[in-house]
Amino acid sequence: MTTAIEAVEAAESPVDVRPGLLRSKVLRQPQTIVGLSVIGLFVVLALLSPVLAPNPKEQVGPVFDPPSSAHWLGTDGGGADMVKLLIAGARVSLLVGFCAAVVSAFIGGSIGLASGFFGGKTDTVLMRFTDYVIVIPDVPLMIVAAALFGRSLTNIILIIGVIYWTTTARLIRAQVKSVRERVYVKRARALGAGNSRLVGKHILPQVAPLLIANTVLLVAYAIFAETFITFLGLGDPSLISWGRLIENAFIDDALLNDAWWAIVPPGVCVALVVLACTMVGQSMEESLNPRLSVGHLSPRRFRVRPAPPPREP
Amino acid sequence: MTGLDYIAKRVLFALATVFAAVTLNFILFRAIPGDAVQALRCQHCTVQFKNALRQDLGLDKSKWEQYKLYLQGLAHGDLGKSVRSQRPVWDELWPSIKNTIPMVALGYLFSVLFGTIVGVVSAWRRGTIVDKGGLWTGLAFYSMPPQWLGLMIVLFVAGAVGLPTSGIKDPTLGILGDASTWDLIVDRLRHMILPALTIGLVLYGEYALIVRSAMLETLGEDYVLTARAKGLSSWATVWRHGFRNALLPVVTLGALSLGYIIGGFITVEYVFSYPGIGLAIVEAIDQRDFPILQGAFLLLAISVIFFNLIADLLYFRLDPRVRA
Amino acid sequence: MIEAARANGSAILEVEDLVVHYPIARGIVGTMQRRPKLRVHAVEGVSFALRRGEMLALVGESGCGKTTTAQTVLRLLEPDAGVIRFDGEDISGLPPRKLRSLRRRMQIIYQDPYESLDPRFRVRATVEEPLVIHRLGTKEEREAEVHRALAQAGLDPPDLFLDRYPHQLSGGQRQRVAIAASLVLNPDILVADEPVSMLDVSVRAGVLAILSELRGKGLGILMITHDLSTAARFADRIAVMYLGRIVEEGSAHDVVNNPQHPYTQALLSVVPKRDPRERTTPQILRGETPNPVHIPQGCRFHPRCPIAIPDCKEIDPELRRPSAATSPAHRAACIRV
Amino acid sequence: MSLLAVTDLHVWFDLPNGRQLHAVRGIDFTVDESERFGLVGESGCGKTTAILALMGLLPPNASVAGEVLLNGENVLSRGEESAAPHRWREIAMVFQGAMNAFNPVRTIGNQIVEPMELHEVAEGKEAMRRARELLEVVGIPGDRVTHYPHEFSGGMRQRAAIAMALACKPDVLLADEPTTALDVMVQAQILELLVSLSNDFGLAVVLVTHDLPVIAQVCERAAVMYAGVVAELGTVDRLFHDPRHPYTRLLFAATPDLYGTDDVASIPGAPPRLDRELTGCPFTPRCDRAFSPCPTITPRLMEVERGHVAACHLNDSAIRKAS
Repeated sequence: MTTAIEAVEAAESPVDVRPGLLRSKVLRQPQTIVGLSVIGLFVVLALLSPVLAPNPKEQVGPVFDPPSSAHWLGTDGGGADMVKLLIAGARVSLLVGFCAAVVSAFIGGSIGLASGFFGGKTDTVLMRFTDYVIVIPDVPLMIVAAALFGRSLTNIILIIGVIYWTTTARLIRAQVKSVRERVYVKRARALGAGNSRLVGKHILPQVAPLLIANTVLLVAYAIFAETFITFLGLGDPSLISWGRLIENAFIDDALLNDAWWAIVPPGVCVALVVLACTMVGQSMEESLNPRLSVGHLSPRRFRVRPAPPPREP
Repeated sequence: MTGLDYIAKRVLFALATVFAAVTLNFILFRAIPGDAVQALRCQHCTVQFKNALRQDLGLDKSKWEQYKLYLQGLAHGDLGKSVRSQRPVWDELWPSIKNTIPMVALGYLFSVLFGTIVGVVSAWRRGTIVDKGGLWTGLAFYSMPPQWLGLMIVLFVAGAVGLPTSGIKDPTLGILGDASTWDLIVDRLRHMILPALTIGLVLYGEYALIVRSAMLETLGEDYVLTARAKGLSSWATVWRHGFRNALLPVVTLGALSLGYIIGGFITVEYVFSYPGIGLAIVEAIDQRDFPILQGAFLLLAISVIFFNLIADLLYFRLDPRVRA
Repeated sequence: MIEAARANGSAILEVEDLVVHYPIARGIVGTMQRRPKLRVHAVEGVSFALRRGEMLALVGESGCGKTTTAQTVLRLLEPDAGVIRFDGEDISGLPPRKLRSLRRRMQIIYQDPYESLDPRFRVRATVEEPLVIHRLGTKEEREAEVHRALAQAGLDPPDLFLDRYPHQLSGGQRQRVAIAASLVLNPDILVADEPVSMLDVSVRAGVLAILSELRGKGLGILMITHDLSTAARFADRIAVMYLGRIVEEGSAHDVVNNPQHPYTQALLSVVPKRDPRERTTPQILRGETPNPVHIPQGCRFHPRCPIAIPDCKEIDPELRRPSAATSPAHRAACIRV
Repeated sequence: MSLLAVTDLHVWFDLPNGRQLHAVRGIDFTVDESERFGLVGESGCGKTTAILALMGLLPPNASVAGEVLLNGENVLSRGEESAAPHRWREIAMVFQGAMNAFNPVRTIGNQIVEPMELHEVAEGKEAMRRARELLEVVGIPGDRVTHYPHEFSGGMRQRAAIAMALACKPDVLLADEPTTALDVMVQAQILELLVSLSNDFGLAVVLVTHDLPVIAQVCERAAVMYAGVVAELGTVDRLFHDPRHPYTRLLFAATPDLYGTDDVASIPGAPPRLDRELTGCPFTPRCDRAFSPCPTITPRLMEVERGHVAACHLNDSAIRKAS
């Protein structure tokens, strides 16, 4: 019997990951390249932030000063330079995004792998548990957890990471289950190969690209979740992130001051990174799971051309 | 297995999940350092008051006793008392819920309507300008933090269309003379539109993307080729053989994304000072009024579980294969 | 039959009264209503023997239990009852740890050549893997074994193929790589589960010829197939299965040219002949094979049998020598012959 | 005039890497009323592409050339636009893997009725009555129109697919590997059904398969395809007893027969890739009788006897003499 969730998963027909697949299919797509460049740009800015924006909160001008040649994006409600704040914010937002995504991918990947590989009772127990967690609303849970457990960066990373693993677990489980049924895995098992060999040599390499694609998508979710938590005043008060810049602008009444430059840029940064991660993650998933590539219905039609001249001997 | 089995299984699962949510709720709120009373922030919160409150809330009993008391209370519909106002949580939250439901419903309707239309058309006209437009607007709204989108709407849209950006009722209404019911309804609607639009746009992005990809997947199925071979026009193929099949994943994924939607409306209500359950949560966080937070979270969790059950049952209606 | 095989001491695999059932979930409602537990009777008392240097074909339609039988014989599935004797030793209850060394001697190749090789492994790694798992030989010795196995499987010269990935091979070549990977351990028996059904017609014969050659070198081959023509042409003996039982068994020649069981006769009559002039009227059985959950009482074939008599509903026939058989090794399970 | 006449049909596919795959490279054949015609070849020989082209059911990256005359009208003259009106009314199809030919969320009856209403053959109750009749014709109880596809077994689903194909009384039925995934007994039932349909209703059947014996038993005439071209075409009797193309002969020799005693031998090598231009006879590298002109000169289909053509230089005395 299939539940609704399983029926959605059943549509997945994973493809064999063969050498060169990522290079030949994923990296050729323009949307992957654009997405990776955007992510790369922000990562570089984040890494260089101690140099580019050593003291971002320093007051450098009047409060809500409009953009000028000295301060390209003006100043915020504390008179600090917006460009510097954004660069400093990139550091924390990306840190939260990547770390929480890695935590999620690790938890989800392990549960999915164990569940799919061992099957049977292990599978039933782990998936029952996963289903409970899936249905409990994730964002409110994060907000509640953040409200209860405090406002350090580590806590926020852990809270996001520990809550967002469910879809990963389901996805990886489905993939592992299908790879496990592959003939070459069955044969290696029949030969007496141990679990570590089966997982390490045959299953993980097949699953890893999908896990990476999923992690990239998780980065987007995690950055998003950070803005929620921070917006409700639950972030680390000593740190600057994009979510915090949006909160500050709201609290400091940037709206009443018509200071669009204090509100628009942090949201644009979040949207850009989330969009970039989504594009990269989706294009990777699609090339690993090319069920969208055959369409029997297309607005374009086949063409009719003149017959080629018969080739005379 | 029969169709009855499916229903029985889904209902049991929903009940079990409610129980899990209840337990999780209890554990979370007991796992914090100190207790619910210690963190309380209010003017009359003296030490004596707090101790009395502890006794009143049963916090001096063992954890197991507390759990049993908590379950007993819930069984009688008792969500506890607000530590700040001393009123029952349900009485505190009920007005907010009444405000939230129509607003979220309006936004949801907007997103489902436009998301579905754009998703279907986008998949049907795959690769054309129409598709690209649908895909990119969908992706764009999907990528924006809801609270930020709300601020953008306040900043750039509200003024232009002359709609209120805060609260739920015009404070001047009724001062100059009795307001008619009609005026009250219009005023309510005017306050609802912008937050609903914000939620609607964020969800629109999500649904347009889900519907589009579900449709594309369906259009790759063999029976779509059969439909074309039968001579169906491309629109008839989409409508008769694509849409209903694509609804299956949409129903499930739509229900699963509810957790995210709720996260969205908490921050959106905050931006628009819309006195719904989201704003109640924000205020409870601010005042460390944990019973309210606990009650609100439980209500949200139960509503999400409920809608997932609805989705499962809808699935049962839509897909004859689970009815077998 | 089994006694005969044991007497000349050459049977490498003997199976007696093998039974394999799968339970079916009843669901919540079913359990509450105390409906009886249902089971799929996949294999219901199958006995046969395979000698060294012999190819035995298990033939039947899908759902007849032939694949379950093969997998159980290799202990990839657990039998519910029966004896599996490999080289004289009963392995039906052997714990997994002890099976490991036996697995070297029993190999299997599967139907789908596109799923049978790890897409990330080069041919060398695939063929070498069994040796690595069993920690056999030095690197040089293993390399030599890989060469030998590839050559044996007809991939000659081996150097041409060693460094290729599966996606650079044709279907026939993949299946040969799979055969090489099972030969590298020098097994005593090889189970071939529909080894050519997914290959193009023009390359099938080549793969079958390899199997045929290996049999000549003393390997016992158990071939699972639905294709009677292939079985007739390449196997030494044929056992026809229906609903979890062997209903007829004998030399390939006897079974094909002198079929006794009405099911075998029907099955043979519907195999299309190559020659358009030999248009026979096929004796088509109506309906489809009943599902193996509710097996008919008496002879399991009687509801579809053209020559059934009332007794067939009562008597579950045993395999025995039919009166019209020309060889003592030809047996059928039918009370009418 | 033949019911269906295909002349110099070509199909190309644009590949993502910019190359073109010339899948069908100029084929000709005709099919008459109530005739059973076979199209046989190995995977990748273009047989499925060719019959999809007959209905104009090609993906957008395809282009076609040539003529497909159905009842005297060129189906492909204006692409999709000219092909669509003929679908299912004059030419219907049974697809490979009937598993997926039906929409899982609609009843079988609903899907049989659909083309009838679309092409205004019948409507409402009348259409449903006809759907019941059609199911009875293919050997399924009529009351099963209300069932869903997953409630049918593989064999029954294939029968239902045939019933669906008959909905608008077509002249030509295309059957693409209709029995490939089925057991021999069920295969025999389906083939028997196809034969009786062509005998009883005058339906022309084009049977596409890789299985030579099936063609030999079911069809009157057949074309053997190799690498996108017709290697040989004639009555099945002549193809088996007097093959005039080495590929036909070797393909028969590679097919085991129940009572055959001759050696079964595979054909060495593999078919050529079709994403580049081919010169000479495409079968040359695998042929056991190739000679000097084969690698360079493309053989044309030549009539070797009445109604029997083959594309092989061995039949051309002029070329044989010259080399």
